[in-house]
Amino acid sequence: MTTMSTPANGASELLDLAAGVFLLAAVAILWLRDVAAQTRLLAVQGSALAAMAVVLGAEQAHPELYAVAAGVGLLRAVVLPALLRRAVNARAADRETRPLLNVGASLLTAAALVLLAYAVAQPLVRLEATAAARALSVGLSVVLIGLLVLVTRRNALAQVVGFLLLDNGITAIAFLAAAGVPLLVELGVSFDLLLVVLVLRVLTTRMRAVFGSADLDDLRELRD
Amino acid sequence: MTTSSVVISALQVTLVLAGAPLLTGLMRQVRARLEGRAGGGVLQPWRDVRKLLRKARLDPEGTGPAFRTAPLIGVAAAIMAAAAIPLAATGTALGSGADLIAVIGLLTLASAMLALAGLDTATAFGGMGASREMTITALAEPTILMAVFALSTRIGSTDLPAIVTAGITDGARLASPASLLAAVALAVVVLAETGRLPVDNPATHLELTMVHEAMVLEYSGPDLALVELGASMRLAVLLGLWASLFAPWGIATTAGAAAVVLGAGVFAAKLALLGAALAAGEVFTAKLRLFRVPELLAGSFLLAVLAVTASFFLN
Amino acid sequence: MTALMLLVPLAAPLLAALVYAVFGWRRATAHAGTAGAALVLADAIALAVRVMRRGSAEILGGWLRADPLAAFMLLGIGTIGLLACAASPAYLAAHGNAHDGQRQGAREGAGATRRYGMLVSGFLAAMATAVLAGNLGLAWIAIEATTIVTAFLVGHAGTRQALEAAWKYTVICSVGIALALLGIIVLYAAARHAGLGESSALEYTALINHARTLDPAVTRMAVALMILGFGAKAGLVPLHAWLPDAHSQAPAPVSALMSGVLLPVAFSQVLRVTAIGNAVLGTGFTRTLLLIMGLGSLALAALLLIAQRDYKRMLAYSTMEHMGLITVGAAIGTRLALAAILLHIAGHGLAKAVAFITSGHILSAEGTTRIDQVKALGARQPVLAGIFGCALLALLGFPPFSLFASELALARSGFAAHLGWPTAAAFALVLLAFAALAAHAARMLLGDPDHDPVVDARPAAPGVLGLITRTPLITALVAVAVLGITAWPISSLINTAAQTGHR
Amino acid sequence: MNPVALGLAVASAAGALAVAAALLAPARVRVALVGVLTAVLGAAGMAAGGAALAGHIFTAHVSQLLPLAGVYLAVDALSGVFLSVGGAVVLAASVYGIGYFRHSGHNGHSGGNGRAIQVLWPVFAFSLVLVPAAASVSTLLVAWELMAVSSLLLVVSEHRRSAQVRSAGVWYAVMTHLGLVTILIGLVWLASAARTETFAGIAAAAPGISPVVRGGVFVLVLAGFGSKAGMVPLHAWLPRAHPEAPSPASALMSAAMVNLGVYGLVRVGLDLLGGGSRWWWLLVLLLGSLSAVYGILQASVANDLKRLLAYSTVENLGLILVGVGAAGVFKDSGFPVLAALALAAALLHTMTHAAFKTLLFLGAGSVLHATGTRDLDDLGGLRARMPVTTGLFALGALGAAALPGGAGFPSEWLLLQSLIHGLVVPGVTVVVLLPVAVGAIALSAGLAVAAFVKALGTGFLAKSRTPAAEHAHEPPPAMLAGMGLAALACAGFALVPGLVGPLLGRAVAAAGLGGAGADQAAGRLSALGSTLSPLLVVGGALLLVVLLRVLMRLVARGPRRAAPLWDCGAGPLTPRMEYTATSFAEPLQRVFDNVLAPESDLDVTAYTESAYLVERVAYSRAVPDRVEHRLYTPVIGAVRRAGTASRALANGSVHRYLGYGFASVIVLLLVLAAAQ
Repeated sequence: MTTMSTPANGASELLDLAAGVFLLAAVAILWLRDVAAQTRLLAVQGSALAAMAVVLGAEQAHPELYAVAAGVGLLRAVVLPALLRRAVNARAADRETRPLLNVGASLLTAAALVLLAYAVAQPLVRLEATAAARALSVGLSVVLIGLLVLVTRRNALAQVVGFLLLDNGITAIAFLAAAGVPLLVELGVSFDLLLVVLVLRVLTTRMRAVFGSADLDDLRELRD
Repeated sequence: MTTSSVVISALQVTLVLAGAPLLTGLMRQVRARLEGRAGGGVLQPWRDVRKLLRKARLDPEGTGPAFRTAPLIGVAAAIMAAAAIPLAATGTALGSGADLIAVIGLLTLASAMLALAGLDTATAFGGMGASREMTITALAEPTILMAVFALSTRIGSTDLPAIVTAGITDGARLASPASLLAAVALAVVVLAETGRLPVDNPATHLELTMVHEAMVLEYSGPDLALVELGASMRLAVLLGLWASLFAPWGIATTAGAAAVVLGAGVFAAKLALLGAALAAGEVFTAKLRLFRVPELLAGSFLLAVLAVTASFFLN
Repeated sequence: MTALMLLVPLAAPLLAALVYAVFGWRRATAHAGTAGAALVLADAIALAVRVMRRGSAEILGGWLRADPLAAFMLLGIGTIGLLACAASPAYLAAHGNAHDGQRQGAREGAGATRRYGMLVSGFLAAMATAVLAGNLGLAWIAIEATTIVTAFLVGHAGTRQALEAAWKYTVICSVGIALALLGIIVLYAAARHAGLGESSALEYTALINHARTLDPAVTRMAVALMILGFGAKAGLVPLHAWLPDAHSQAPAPVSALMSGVLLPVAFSQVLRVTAIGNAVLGTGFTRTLLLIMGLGSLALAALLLIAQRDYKRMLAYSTMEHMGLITVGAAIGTRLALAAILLHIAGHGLAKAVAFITSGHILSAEGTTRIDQVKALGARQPVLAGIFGCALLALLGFPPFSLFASELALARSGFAAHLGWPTAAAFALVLLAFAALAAHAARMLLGDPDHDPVVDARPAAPGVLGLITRTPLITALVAVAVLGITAWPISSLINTAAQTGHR
Repeated sequence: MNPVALGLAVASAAGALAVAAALLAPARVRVALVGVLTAVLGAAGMAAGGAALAGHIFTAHVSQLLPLAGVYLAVDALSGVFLSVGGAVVLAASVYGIGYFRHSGHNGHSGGNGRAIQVLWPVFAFSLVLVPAAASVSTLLVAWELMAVSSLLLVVSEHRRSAQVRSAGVWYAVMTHLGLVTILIGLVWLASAARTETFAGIAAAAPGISPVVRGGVFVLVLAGFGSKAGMVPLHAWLPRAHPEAPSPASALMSAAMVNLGVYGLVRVGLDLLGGGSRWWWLLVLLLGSLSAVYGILQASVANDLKRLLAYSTVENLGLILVGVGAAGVFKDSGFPVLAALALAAALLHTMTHAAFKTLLFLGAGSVLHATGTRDLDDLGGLRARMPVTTGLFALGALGAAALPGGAGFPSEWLLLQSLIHGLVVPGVTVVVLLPVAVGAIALSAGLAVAAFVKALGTGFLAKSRTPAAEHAHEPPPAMLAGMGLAALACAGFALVPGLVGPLLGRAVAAAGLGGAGADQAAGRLSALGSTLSPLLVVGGALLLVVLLRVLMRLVARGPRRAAPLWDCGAGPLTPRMEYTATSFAEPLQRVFDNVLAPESDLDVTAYTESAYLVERVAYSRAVPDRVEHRLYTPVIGAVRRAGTASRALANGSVHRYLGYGFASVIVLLLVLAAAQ
């Protein structure tokens, strides 16, 4: 991402930094197999997202963006990771069995996905010639990485982490492309996200009670 | 249905009714002579009929109306055919009402009724005869209709008087390959329909070989007389049909009394000649195995198809 | 007055949910949900009449909007909601005790039925909001709410398989819906770039009016993602796999609601998005995408119906087949095609709801969902088999029922729009599914019970369908037959609804 | 109000009343009430058909019915033929049904007087009247499917009797739906090419449509309507469904429903598409001949009575298709007189076949009702205990064998005339195909005689082979009345077919073969040089039989005395020694064994102690439907294999399901990226 030399580029540099941290957190989650570590990285990514919102608010002089950034930061950096960490109990069984795709292959796929995201985001980037627009491909690649995690991880909680990655990516695109969706919609979306995570957590605990472990390979009885 | 046509038909019917047993007697006599035997004389069939008519009428137990009416329908069909086919003269009464297909249909109805009578007797012979007769009739049907197809295409109709008059007027047509092929095909069918050698041996009562005889095994007395009479009339009518289709000389085309009488005489002579030739032929042929008969009939069907294509391509 | 009409469909079920929350599920409150659904139906009829006479109604600054399509869908929610809630008490009575044993004691059982009542009414409210939503954002939130609400309904039985179905349902639907959200945000960006105001950037009417100014490449991406996302909730191919699992494990009234109403409601969003896509990009893009998804769903459903062993999954795949056919109709897109698919949605919703509710009764009578273990039902349970048979006849597309008329109109519109080959392929696949469904239904319903070892072993269950449980089912079937003969009551509504969405 | 409209109005009113009676009337009187009302429906339909044949034309449009399409009705002389035939068959079968359904509770199951069957009966009858009256693609398809569903439910109504009923029902449902889908696609394609849905509009726009479209539409329509008319490759459902249905229903299906396949083909092929190109009709001619021979071959070796009659339907419909095909060929090569003659022959054969097939199926129903079995090998000797049924069945068999005196003879004779005079038409293919068709008709006529002699002989004559046949009894009067009506029609067609001539002339004109040839299609056919007056032939023969009987009574001495049968001196003859249907057909089966490919297997079970001591020998022989083995079984096997293989698509793993979504998103994004 080339940086322009005008005084305002200070803000765009900050934005690029936040986007970089945002993407790296996603790649790190892909790299690690331990769910507890992954929840911490989610918190980092949530705060990077909030930072991005603040920088955008400052650059485009949208006062209410600060409130939204605070809300998003609170939800995605603090509440959701906390929910997940409490769900991960101490037993080793929930660490992470061998994922469907080994780490090396998944990292290579992640690279390919980032390139694809870059190619696909071109029309969006051409829409607004701002730094935020250029960072859009980061949001899209985090969405694709989230999908990859969802598809390849055997542990139920790892799938929830993948889902949260997917959602963080989508909210990032919302901020970068159009400085956030209307407040009411953003509120509704976040509330729904919270409820989904709560539902998945309840299901995971009940799954542990019934199946003995949160391994998704036990869920094979419903077949044709 | 003019009076002259009724007279012609009546003449033909009486001729066939009286002449048929004589024809059978003549054929048996020729065959006896050729085999060095004295033979029972030409009038022997009439003597048999008289003897049988004097016997008491018996109903085999368990048989129903089908058994009793079959002989009657056999004779009735033969009489109707005799009244329709232009044997002595072309102006027959039924000529307009019944064409070639109807006549053959009547004769098939007669053989079907006989098969039903055979089945009605509830004996193994009756069933066996009926089953074989029906198989042969079913396989002979295509040949007859293809022959009819060959004869009637150029004239444009299947009416018997029309076909015969066409035969009489231009004699050359009779020698055409189409006509010859049709003649041979129909000859085979006549043998099959009337149960003569090589399809079926009329003289035998050997269980495994008989077809027509097996169906009529249970008949006795007057019924047997009727059956024999029907069979011989059927033979006479079919030979007459063959003769008038392929050797129509001498058949009266006008309604004049002299021409009709002459026609009748010529018809009787032709019938006697054909009968004798058939009998002579039978002395030298043996009966075909039952499941080789379909090949014979398939061969005749092929000849009939060749007749059709010949009649279409060559003229 | 219109404000009231638009709010009642949301408020009535929520009120019923509140009643369950406070008083729990007792004999007195058992039919609160039915009352809520009846209110929704009454309001829907009034709303439909008003919309027909005075056009679309809008309140709360465009957040809630009732156009003919919305009124039609609300009618569906009302009728099938009424049908499902009326059947719930009988279902819970028959199944409540059967499954309590596996979970901890009666207290938990009472809690479960109370939660069942609340969630079903909440489900109706969420679907009503989704239909009446004026803008894409609110529609998305409402549809995500339906997923959350039904997650526990699918897991209501508490068995291992119900839990597995709930997990798969929640994960797959949420992923699908997240893709739709991505599409909405991209469209929002394009709209904002085109100069629409923050509040009106997600409203259907505003988007269609300003269609010319939206950037085509961005809108193509947004529309594709939204069709894929909402298609997942409508049971269409790429993310369809939750459908058979959820329907086979959920309680019968809930699967009736899901098949009869939830899928068409999600599909109504696909219709709205296609309308926007056509306004901006022309018909080519959406037609190919919908054709691929429609024919894909049809093919998959037909293939998986052939060797099917579970009759609830069989009904679920039959739903997928009909949704595939409806998607092909949407791909054709002419006015006749849209009218046909709306009639098809009405007919299929009612018939499938009756089929699922009777399958619930069959499960409680026979104790198994396997097709080969249900033998000679026609001889042993004549009434139950009769209703189930009639519902299947309707689903197979036989005349007196409306599905035949709509499939016929679909075929005519397909060929008229020069889409001969895809329509022919679609009907060939419908034939394959017909053959499979007919064979399975015959194996279940026909035959003689006297000399079947499997059947004799099972205790002779009493006549399951009492008078009160079977009258709503029979009236629903008669309604589908009346729709098939005259379609008088809703034909004008269908035609105007089709008017708005067509090319 | 023109008579056709009046007829149809009365028919629909009677139908509605019958359905109401079936639902509301008490069980005791329900069967009689529904039977009478449906008979009124049939009579009204017949009257409407007759009026249409007499020249009245009727059209109507009801837009409120059938959503998104509207109902168009139109009755001209061509639909008049099928309306009157359908109505007559409904009349006879309903009268018969009153007796059949009241007593039809075989061994304890609730028989035909159940409310469901009584509702379906008038609905099926009404759909038979509705199909010929339809005048738009949608109305025809709705009436077609209404006929399909009501007949399907009637076929499976006796599902408690045996497992075959269920498999027959599934076969019937799937084959009928296959037919519907082909007709639907064909006609809707035609309607979209003609940009209108009504038949009148399509007929007007047909010349403008490109030959490729017309060819494609014709092939689809031929497949759809051909499958309903039992054309050979698509006939497999007919010998399975007809025997399993209750007898009045199989009479309706065999004598009225299959004709509507021919009606569809004539209406779309000759009337709407205006004849089209010659290869269409040569194809119909060829498939018709194939059906005729194959159908009657299977009938001659079948030993289930109703299966024999079902295959005979395949044969007769094959003959009708030969007539229609010949008409198309002659019309295309510019011989209107011959075309009119061929189509008149086909329509006459439709009428005569309806008459004798109704009589035969009702007769078979009485046998089933009396003995509880349809297998000819277990029957025999019914003549003694069921004389009236045997006599009526004999009349029907005579008609089916197409011998003089039978109803089938005049129409088959007319068909042969039209083919024989067809050699005048130039063109090599015609010259080759016409003799093949004549050969096929001739062989099928011969085999028909053998098949029906077998049916009548082994089934009704001789002695009873099983106790069931022993205790047979005459059916109730209502059933005899139904069969009497059908017998009346058979006798009428056998003696005076000429009366129907002018009516057929008008029907042929309505089918687009107008002009000079139309009025000569009368029975007397003087213009073409071949005349047939069945009255003369049959009357003469009967007269002679009576004369001979009187003569014999005069000549004979003493009364007829019973005498024992000739048993070669071996001991009393038992019924087990009789020829059964299987043994009767054995020579035919041996002659045609490479066509029929009978399957026979012999398994010998030896004692466990020693392989040389045989404990039990089991021999079984069956004549399967060859077309079914070669064409249908592989297809069904492939579909079943595909079904089991596709199960892997839903193997229960969440990752696989999410993988579908992930892969489709990737593909979508790639497509979008490439699209810029």
